[in-house]
Amino acid sequence: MANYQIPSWVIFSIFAVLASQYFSGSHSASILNSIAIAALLAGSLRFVMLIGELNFAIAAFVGIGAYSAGVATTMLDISFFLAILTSGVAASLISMVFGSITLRSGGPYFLLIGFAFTEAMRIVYSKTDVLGQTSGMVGIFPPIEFDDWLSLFVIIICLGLLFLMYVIEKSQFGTIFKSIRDNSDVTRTVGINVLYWKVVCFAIASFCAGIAGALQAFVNNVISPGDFGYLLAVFALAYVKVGGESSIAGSILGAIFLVVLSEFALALGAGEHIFYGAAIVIAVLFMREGIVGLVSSTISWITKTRASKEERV
Amino acid sequence: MNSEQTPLLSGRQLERRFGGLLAVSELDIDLYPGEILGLIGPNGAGKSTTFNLLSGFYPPTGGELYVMGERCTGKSPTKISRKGLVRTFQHGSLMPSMSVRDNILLGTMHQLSGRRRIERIARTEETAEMLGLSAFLEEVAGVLPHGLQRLVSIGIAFASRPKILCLDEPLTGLNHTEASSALHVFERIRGEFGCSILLVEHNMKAVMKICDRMVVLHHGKPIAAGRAEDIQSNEEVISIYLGRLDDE
Amino acid sequence: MELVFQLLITTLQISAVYILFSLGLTLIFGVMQIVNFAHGHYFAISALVVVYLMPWLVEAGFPASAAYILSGLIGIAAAVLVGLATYQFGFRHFQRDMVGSFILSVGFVLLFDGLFLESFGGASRSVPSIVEGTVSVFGAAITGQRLLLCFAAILTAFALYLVLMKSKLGSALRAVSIDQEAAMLQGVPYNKIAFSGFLLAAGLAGIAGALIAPVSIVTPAIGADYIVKGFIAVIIGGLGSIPGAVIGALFVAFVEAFGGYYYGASTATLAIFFLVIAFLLFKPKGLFGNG
Amino acid sequence: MNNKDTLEVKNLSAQYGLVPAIDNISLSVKKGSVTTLIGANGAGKSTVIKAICGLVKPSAGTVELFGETVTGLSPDQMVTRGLAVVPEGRRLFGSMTVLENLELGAYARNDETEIKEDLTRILDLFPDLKDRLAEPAKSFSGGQQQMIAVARALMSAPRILLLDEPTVGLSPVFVDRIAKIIRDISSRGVDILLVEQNVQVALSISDYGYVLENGRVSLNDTAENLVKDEGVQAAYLGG
Repeated sequence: MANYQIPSWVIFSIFAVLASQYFSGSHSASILNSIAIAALLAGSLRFVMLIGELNFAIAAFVGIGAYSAGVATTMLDISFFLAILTSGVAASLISMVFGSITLRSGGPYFLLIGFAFTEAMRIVYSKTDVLGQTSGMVGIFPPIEFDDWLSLFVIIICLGLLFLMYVIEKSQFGTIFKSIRDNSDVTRTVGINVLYWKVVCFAIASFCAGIAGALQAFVNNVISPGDFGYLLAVFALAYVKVGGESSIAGSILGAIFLVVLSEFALALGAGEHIFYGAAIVIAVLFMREGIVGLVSSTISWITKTRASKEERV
Repeated sequence: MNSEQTPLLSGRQLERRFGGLLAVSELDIDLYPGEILGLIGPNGAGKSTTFNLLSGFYPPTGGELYVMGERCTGKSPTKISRKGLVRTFQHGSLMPSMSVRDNILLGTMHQLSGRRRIERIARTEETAEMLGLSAFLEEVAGVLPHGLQRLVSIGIAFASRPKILCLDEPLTGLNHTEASSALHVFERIRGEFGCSILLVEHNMKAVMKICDRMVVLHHGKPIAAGRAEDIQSNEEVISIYLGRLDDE
Repeated sequence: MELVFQLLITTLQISAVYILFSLGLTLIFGVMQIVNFAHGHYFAISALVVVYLMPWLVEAGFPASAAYILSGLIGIAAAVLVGLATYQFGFRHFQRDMVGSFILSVGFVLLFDGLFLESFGGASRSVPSIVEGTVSVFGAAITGQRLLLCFAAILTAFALYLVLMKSKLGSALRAVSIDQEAAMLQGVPYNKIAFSGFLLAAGLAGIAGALIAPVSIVTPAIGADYIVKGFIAVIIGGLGSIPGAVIGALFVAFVEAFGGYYYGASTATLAIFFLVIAFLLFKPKGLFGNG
Repeated sequence: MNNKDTLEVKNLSAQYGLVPAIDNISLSVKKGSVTTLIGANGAGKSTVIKAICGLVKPSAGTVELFGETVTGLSPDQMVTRGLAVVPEGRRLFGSMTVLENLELGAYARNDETEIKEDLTRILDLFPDLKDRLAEPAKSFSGGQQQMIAVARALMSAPRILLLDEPTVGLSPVFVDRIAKIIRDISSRGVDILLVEQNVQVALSISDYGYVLENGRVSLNDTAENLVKDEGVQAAYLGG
């Protein structure tokens, strides 16, 4: 049976929760929130990589989620939890329509259209009156009772969704997704509807992206079209590549590493763009397996040298 | 033989054009229950195109296709596979980065959808056992030796327990022992599961040995059909295989 | 009628620039099988050099046209140089790897975004006019400057098309994008050709940037708009197809000029996007795409 | 070293993806001869060609061309050394015109006037193509496309020509024409290595033949002797 690595997840979650209680100052809490949301975005981007596609429309779905949360909270007075859920569902539904057209083409076509979709959605936000046009929406507050617990809540939701994606990846659905990436023709010949499952995978990832958007809206209280440009997708890609795309742990590690490092870098005065750009270029050119790959090759190197030492002795 | 039975798979006057090129035409083909049918012919005779027509990867530009008695002309590969026709490919007919277990498991997914995972796993292991792959279930398929990879691709296809199994050059690159054990597996698939097999193969020794009947393609058209001994003594077949020069 | 004519001139001008852009994109996609998002920055660096260098040269006493030509040439050289750097240190190792090359190019995009912002600042700039006065063509009043640049862009696009269709390098590039191995069997040295193709594409983006600089507002982010539209043009035509890129560029420019005039620029951009989605529904691989 | 063979392959082995490798192949093409390599589908014939011309890196063994070791050179370097290939499946540049295809064949050459003369001479060999030079290659029939592929290879003015299954899928009329053209090319001083599945045709126009079975040379003899050999038919029809 599948091994879900439950102990690792539990230990990591306890650390995360403790961290949220320890770093309760507003600045460090906001870093924790950024890390959690960044990890969720990376997980979502990576989830679509399971079917072999690079989803640059992710920024659009984060935006859709954030604006849904904004509309639900400031205009429709929908409750906090329901607003978050609505965001995920809205992003997911739109992604089904978008995906069932663009995933037919797949490959570079899907990638580039996703990029264009992100830009198009930005125009939609900035031209729609009720969405506040270019100045965006303000006053997206979580309920007052959540003031002290927001960080904890964000962390729990993000970890929960990451775990959900992990479980799906390990399940037989994950097998179907990966086989589509590996060899879609063979997958087709055993009676599996490839387009259907591609859309399912995409819709799940977009659900998570939508929720991430809603969380971001509640954390920042303000959203504007500029927050949901393609850079968001590029950052998510940086987390995935730097952390290592072979496992979901890589996405989480990449998010932690880059968000924390960029805090220091920005404090030293370097531009955010240069920092992330350099991180991606370095990761792609020099560490193809990311941090996770470095760690595991270091471990195997250590065990190997030990073994050879023992042999010599 | 079997002339009273209804065929599981039949093509009627199938035709496929690519631009100005007529790759397959006037193709009538029938596969009867429990039969192993060989599809042979020199390189470029249209065997691969025929396979793609029968499995739905190419919609025909003319003629009709029936699978399990139902009209399937122009249906997608997924739909045709769900009727019980499963094929393999000549090259790379597996998921290279996945374990052998997951490869074979994939084959059970649709056919056992809605059933419990335990059943799918049992089916996977039964299939692996039959193909002699039990010891390799946890290996990554793409790094196995070529011969084992061939067996894995047959395993994926057979795990869905098709009524019709279409194998595209399954013996290519196998050594003598591997080939003869693969032939044994084909016999078992037919004997124990009543599955009919359509075989494209250029290993003539094997084809002659295992096939009940064969159809010879040349320039996209069937030019002969019959039992091994008829085909082997057919002057036209010999001449297209060994070539002929117009009398000079 | 006058209006339609003016819009047609605009279409021609924009499309000539898009053609330079999308031909470059489709060329390196076809030859090297890479998706290069940093292509917009070859364009941007050239436009930026022009808008910063030209006013300075004019102040130093150069006549406007000489200042423009000189700064344009330096801009194009800068684009080729940046292209060379990204090829040598990056894309050379990512041929035939679409996802890898794309990710790398996105890294370059961020890096250049940041560097341009640091070195040029965020402000938008424009250049002193090169040619004074307006010309009346079929009753439509057009500034001489625009007309001249429009001609130059069309001429360059046409020249490029000729190079691709008639020259030895052009047919080698096309042959490699159809079938790399078969091209090598004819004696075409693939690595050399890929390198020249890449530099050619970067140079074209540089020319486009130099031509667009005097008639638009230039910011360090100018590359992003053009790269999206350029890729949309390429998608419509089919990745790797040369006539496809030309037709796609004409289409995008047409919608942008006419739609932009009647419904506003952002609506036109939206329309382009939704038309492409609808188009993909019927032609998943574009007009001339093949698998 | 005038008495050196045109092409000398020694102990060549190659891995080619999943497709069966070739194992320890040795063969030679003598000056002024047509040599053929025959064998059933999948015996490894195409891999031999690819390993010689540099499309596949050999894992062992050497290739010598006109006495010079050329093992592992890239295909374009082989062309400049006088070797041209008509690849399996023709591999024409379908959307380009016939003339463009032929001109690409001469890519490595710079002698413009001689290229023009060669073009005229080659078109005399293939009269079908003469009036249709401006049409895209893909609009031609299979047999005509094979003619274009041979003509394209000749445009590099090779001293040795490798043909990989030039008669595949062709009607008898075209098979016959291809056979005549190969003899014609040979008579103009170009040495030939012909890979064929069509044994009768191959042996009828060759001086010497090698039979390939499962990636190894199982027989080699003069063409005359191979025609009579029982083993050849067995290698094909599994007798």
